[in-house]
Amino acid sequence: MEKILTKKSFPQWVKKLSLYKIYAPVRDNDICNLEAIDNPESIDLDCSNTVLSPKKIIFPQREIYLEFETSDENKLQVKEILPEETPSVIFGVRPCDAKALTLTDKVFSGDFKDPYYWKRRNSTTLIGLACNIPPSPNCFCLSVGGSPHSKEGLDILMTDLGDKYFVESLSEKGSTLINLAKPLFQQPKAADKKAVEKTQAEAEKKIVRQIKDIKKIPSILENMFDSPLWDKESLSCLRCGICTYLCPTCHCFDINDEVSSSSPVKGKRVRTWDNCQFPDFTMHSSGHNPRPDRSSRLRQRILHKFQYFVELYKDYQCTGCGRCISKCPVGIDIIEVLDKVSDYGS
Amino acid sequence: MVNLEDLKNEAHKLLKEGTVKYIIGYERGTNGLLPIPAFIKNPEDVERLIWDPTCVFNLTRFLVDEKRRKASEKEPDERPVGVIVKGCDSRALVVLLQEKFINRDDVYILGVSCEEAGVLDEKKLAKTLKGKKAKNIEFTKNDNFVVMTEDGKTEISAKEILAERCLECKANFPVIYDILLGEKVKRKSDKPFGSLEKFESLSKEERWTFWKEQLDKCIRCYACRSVCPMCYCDECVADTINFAVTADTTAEEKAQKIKWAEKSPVTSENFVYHLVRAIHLAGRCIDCGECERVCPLDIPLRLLNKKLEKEAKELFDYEVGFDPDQPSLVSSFKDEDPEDFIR
Amino acid sequence: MAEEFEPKIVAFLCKWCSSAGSDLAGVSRMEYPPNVVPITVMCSGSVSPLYIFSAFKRGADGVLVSGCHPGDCHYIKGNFYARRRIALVKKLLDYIGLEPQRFQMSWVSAAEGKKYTQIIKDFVQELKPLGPQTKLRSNS
Amino acid sequence: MVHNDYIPKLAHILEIKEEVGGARPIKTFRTQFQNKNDFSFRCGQCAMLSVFGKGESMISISSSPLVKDYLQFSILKMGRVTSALHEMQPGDIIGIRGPYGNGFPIKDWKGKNLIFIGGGIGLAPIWSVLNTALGKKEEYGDLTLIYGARTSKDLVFREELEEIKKKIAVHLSIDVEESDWNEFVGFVPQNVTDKKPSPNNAITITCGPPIMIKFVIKALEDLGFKDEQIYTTVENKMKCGIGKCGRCNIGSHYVCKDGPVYSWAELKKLPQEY
Repeated sequence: MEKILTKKSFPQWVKKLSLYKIYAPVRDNDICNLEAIDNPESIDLDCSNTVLSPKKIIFPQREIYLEFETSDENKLQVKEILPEETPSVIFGVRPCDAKALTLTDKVFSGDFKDPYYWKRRNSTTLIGLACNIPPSPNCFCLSVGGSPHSKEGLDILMTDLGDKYFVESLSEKGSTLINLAKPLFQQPKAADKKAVEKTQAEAEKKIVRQIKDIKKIPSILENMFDSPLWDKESLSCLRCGICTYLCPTCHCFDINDEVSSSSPVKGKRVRTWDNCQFPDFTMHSSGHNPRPDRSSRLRQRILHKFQYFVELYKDYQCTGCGRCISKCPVGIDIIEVLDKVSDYGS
Repeated sequence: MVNLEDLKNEAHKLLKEGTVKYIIGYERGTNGLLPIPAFIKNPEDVERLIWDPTCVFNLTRFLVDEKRRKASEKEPDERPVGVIVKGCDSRALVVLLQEKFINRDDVYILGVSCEEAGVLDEKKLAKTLKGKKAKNIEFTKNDNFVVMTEDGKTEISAKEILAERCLECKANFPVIYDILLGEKVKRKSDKPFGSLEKFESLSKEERWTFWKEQLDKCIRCYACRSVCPMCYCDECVADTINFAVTADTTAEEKAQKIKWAEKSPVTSENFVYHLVRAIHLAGRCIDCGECERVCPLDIPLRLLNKKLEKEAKELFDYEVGFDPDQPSLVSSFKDEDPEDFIR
Repeated sequence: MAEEFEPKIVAFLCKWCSSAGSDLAGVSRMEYPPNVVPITVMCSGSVSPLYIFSAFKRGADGVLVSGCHPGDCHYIKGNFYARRRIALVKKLLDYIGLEPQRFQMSWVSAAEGKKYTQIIKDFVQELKPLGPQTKLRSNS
Repeated sequence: MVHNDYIPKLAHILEIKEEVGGARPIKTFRTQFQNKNDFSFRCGQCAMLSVFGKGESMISISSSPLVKDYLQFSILKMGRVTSALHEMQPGDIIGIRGPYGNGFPIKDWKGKNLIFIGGGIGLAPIWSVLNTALGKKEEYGDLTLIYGARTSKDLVFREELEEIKKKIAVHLSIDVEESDWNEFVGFVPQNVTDKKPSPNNAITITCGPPIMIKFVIKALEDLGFKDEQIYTTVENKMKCGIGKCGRCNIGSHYVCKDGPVYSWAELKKLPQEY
């Protein structure tokens, strides 16, 4: 289904979706965040990349697994806590972030389907916004199989055509949302479709950053485990968690018990994000650490994304959103690192 | 402004003569104007060095890494490491020396004076340029910056794009150095704690609302801690694991490690982390502003540290980062310290 | 009618003076509100700010740090260090918007059982109108 | 209802036996599920044990799948969770989820001579497969156990070992000389070299500290064992047990899912990240 929605009507559409919980980009001074909103007017679709991707909604930083408590008869009881299936809509999803969810989908599927992830995933509709202008100077989606108007993982793709949006439904979930406000939408004219094509072609040209020889990288990496490159590239790494926490594809987590009373015991078991750049991530309780230094941790990040994930799921675990580059406090640039990897291979 | 060629020459000489084992400086990176830390070993590589108002990092942070690396080496190179420091960075170094974390002999200080300028606030600059990209930035004598963009040169007043901390800087020149480049001139700052005024004038509930909103954003990436030269503890109370585990550490010792803050990024845990960090930096933070710069969620962390800097000054007449021989704020006292709050 | 709010106070008492002072209040059968969870520490100077934040996180409505009078510290200077540190913590908590009444410091000697009971009475009275401390309290 | 792998089943501790005392104590726990036991596992698999309020820890199952009355774990006191387990009493409740991991490919070992080589607590995963082989002795060739620890007091399953000695060849060792010790003195790899097990139609299963494994493999290679004949187990820090939390990987292998059992031929190809 292809439709036209004027920008003026956009807030009315959002209002029609009152049965859904709405998330959208919201401006907070100099940055943009993805937030739950009540007022459609607060949505800012001109935002650059939100600091955190929709990952934070589907795979929240903190998820309660279960609660445990000692009953009056001194009996320990464990209660499973599953998230409520709140029908939700996320507006302004960038194509790279939608693609990223198709990658985390793979991780949370398989022999063990993750009920927490899927409850949230299945109840969420993703409304994408094509990037006519790269939302970050470090965008490189074209290098990793994406594009500024990719439809992968989206339920609807909106393309900004000046005073209106070209709205394309890509799934049943998407069509449902359009049908809830049918009168607001018009049939597109041939000129609109032309305009979309033109915008898309121009958008691709505006993406300046790219990884050279991406196709060769997985096989080159196979022989680079002991390369001195990792030492060199990680010299300034601060061991913070920005690159991984902001990454829309990174999915590593920790499980801990949070106790409100230790005797009798009462508390919650929670999952929180964790990341491979923290030194305690792999440390055994004996103190032995298989990845003891910055260089082995940078190597893990690169190899996981461009070798291991490719081996396991036949795709790069990177969608080119550029967040890790833009926000790295010391300017570690994954494109640069990968370019040096290709040089290494030649 | 300090002449870059002079800096390169000094660096070249130090490396050539083998006075230092390497030099920590700034070089151009690939993410816009943000430089990257440069670790220069070969004299010819000094050509990579840059010096301009984009050089925001506090490079003394890397002396902490150096110390750890050296401790793990069997036959370490005993020569000092050269490090380029601005005024604020030099005060960080003073604190590290004061706390005897770094030995004076282990570091060769190449001081560069910001003179009347300082470093840029990337976000302020982006706002002023409205989407245009800066290619080059220079400071001119009349308190302006000349910014080159694709549209040519624009002159912008320093106040508009200087980092907030530079506008409140106490000494724009290094207070400790082996070589000093540039002149010891000070930028006029009439209000050293100006940025606090707005928040101090809020009511208690407004302050709470403000801080709750800010700290609730925290995702505990610990970039603030990681970038801070003063956050050199082997184990941080925010971590729930023992890092100082050896073969002799008993299971009990490991099991009894207290979880002061959970990993969950919720109000109570985020506050424990940030309050502890603030108080641990009281009398130690020299306001290099790095924690605030690196915060991906734009939490104004500087306002926490600046507040305690102000209280240290007002309550105890304590100023941080000028004298490596002065006892630290919380390991000293005066008989006349205020006690009107005590019952 | 709703029951009156009874604040919970965590009191860090130094072993040599304040804790002895509270014992004196106890053995002398002086009456004072039962709202205190006393924690004896070796010295007021050994009270880490972390303990204070942690007490608030664990649900304290008020926190008291009490040590020997200046000059009487068993370790000579511990309470002077405490005085500085607590002053900073007090300023910080006030700055982030916690009610300043919730965090107090006192000097109580081993002989001042009476003073101790008065401090607790006053503290409880000041905390009651504020209601439960929820700002820094953990929800889990 | 959705199946939720993260929710442990509750189990009672039936019996606790102190195997080793001192600074590195080991206890053996026999547990039984509160509800119906539909927990079926293979030798060499692990389970995630919960002490509620402390957390979870991945522990190898030391009883044989042939035993249906209880699940057994032998646990070295090491960190937060294992210390809590050591404080527990019979009747206390823990959580168990799993089983996790690949287990030993014992089906492929039928008719072969099995040589078990263990060090310290490393006997725990071996115990499961050793007892399974003992239970179906007719299906395998000769069984041999080479086992050692720092001192005679650090040997686990001492009483059971005496029983087993009556059925198969058992070669014990301790690191340093002790009075009234009649068996081998020296490290486990030295004992292997000393006993010269034959590689003919044999499979070896080695578990123990990483340094021991390294030298045992070297000793076996010297004796003519091929990489495919040598099996061992690997451990890494684990949280989820199902290959999602991302920390136990060695290359693209998740030890919790694809391990912990590897033949030396397989392990050799993986990076040294354990």
